[in-house]
Amino acid sequence: MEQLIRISDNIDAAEAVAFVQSEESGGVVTFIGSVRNQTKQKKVLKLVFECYEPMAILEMEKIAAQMYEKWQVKRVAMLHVTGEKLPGEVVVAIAVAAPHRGAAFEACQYAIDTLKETVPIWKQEFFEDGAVWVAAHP
Amino acid sequence: MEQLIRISDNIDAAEAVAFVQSEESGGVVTFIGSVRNQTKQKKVLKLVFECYEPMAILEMEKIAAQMYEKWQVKRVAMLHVTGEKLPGEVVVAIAVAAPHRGAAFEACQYAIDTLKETVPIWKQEFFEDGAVWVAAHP
Amino acid sequence: MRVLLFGIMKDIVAAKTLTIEAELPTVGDLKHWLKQEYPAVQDLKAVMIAVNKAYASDETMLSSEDEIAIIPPLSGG
Amino acid sequence: MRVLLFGIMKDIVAAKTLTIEAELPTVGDLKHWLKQEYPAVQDLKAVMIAVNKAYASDETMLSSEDEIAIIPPLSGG
Repeated sequence: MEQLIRISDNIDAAEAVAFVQSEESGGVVTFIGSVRNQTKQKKVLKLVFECYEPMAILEMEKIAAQMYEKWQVKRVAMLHVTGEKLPGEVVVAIAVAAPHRGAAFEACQYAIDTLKETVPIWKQEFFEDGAVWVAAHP
Repeated sequence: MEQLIRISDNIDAAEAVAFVQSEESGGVVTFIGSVRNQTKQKKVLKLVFECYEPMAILEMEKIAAQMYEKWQVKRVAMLHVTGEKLPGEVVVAIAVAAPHRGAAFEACQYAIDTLKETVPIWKQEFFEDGAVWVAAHP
Repeated sequence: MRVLLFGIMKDIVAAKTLTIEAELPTVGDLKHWLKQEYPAVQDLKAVMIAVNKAYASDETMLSSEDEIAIIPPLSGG
Repeated sequence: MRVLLFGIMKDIVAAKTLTIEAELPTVGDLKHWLKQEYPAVQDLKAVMIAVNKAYASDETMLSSEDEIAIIPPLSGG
């Protein structure tokens, strides 16, 4: 399996798509997450992402390995930002190429669901009246 | 719902993604299909797509309406090529933005599955020793 | 009655459109006629008829003003 | 023992790393100690400990050579 896994200040979803596209595989499924301009009706000014980078990379590699195991995925690109992001900016891009498109859809959804559960990245949401670490409290 | 539905000689998957991205919706799921360089071990030289365009557009609009009904999709882009395409070239791009990412994944998969079943488009595969209309015979 | 042809149907008929003189009141009659006149149609996985840009059932009545198209098995995407 | 802090844990401790003098043989002991010293940790949805860049169970033994990190609830993606 070919994989591109990276955490950086800026990511380009087109790079993720281009990495997994090939003449051998006909279908690519992509998930692109970006900053929403509001949360529960409250205007969001920006997000600040922080990560435990060496462990985050290892956890992303585990996800890619599981995608290969379970869905025979051929190529995966998983990009995540760190640092400050404004509404509309891309924060995560996952692109998957697999021999069957059903497998590509399942594997891509598994990747984003699992990334949110296991990859050590945190985001702080900034509102006009303060900031909160997302999902920190029940 | 905002929708971009088009059949043309060249399509750009990035245009589909850009159309559905907005500051209101956090997640975009995309399916990009491209020409494979082989079918059952046989080298593919090119594909030629033909379509019954006015009906194809109506059928694609029906799919978009169903996505809106079933998954509360907010924005959809559905682009398909016509004419001659070489291995590696993009032939279909479907991008979906929905309030929940599970809905976006389901709606995008529904769209490509249904497009293949109902939209009047045909492709002819050209090999070194001849050409066939794909899926014409049992 | 004039019908539009696409994909493999253009190869079978060796034309882009087909003008039919026979009296074919319904979609089912048109399908039956096609299979008689062009036996290669029987080898196709399926053949559908679109009337005015929508799939039509065998019972649908045909009129000379309708836009009629023969839809061989699809392979888009 | 020195532990790395991230996200809300940096705010709670008001530092990026924490040096602990207490004897804490296991991950479970470290979690218990954290909740005693920093009651705000009890209000978090969950707190996990990573040892050498992998999630560790409460029974995992800690040594001074380990890279230890406190992992508050995640919110990537």
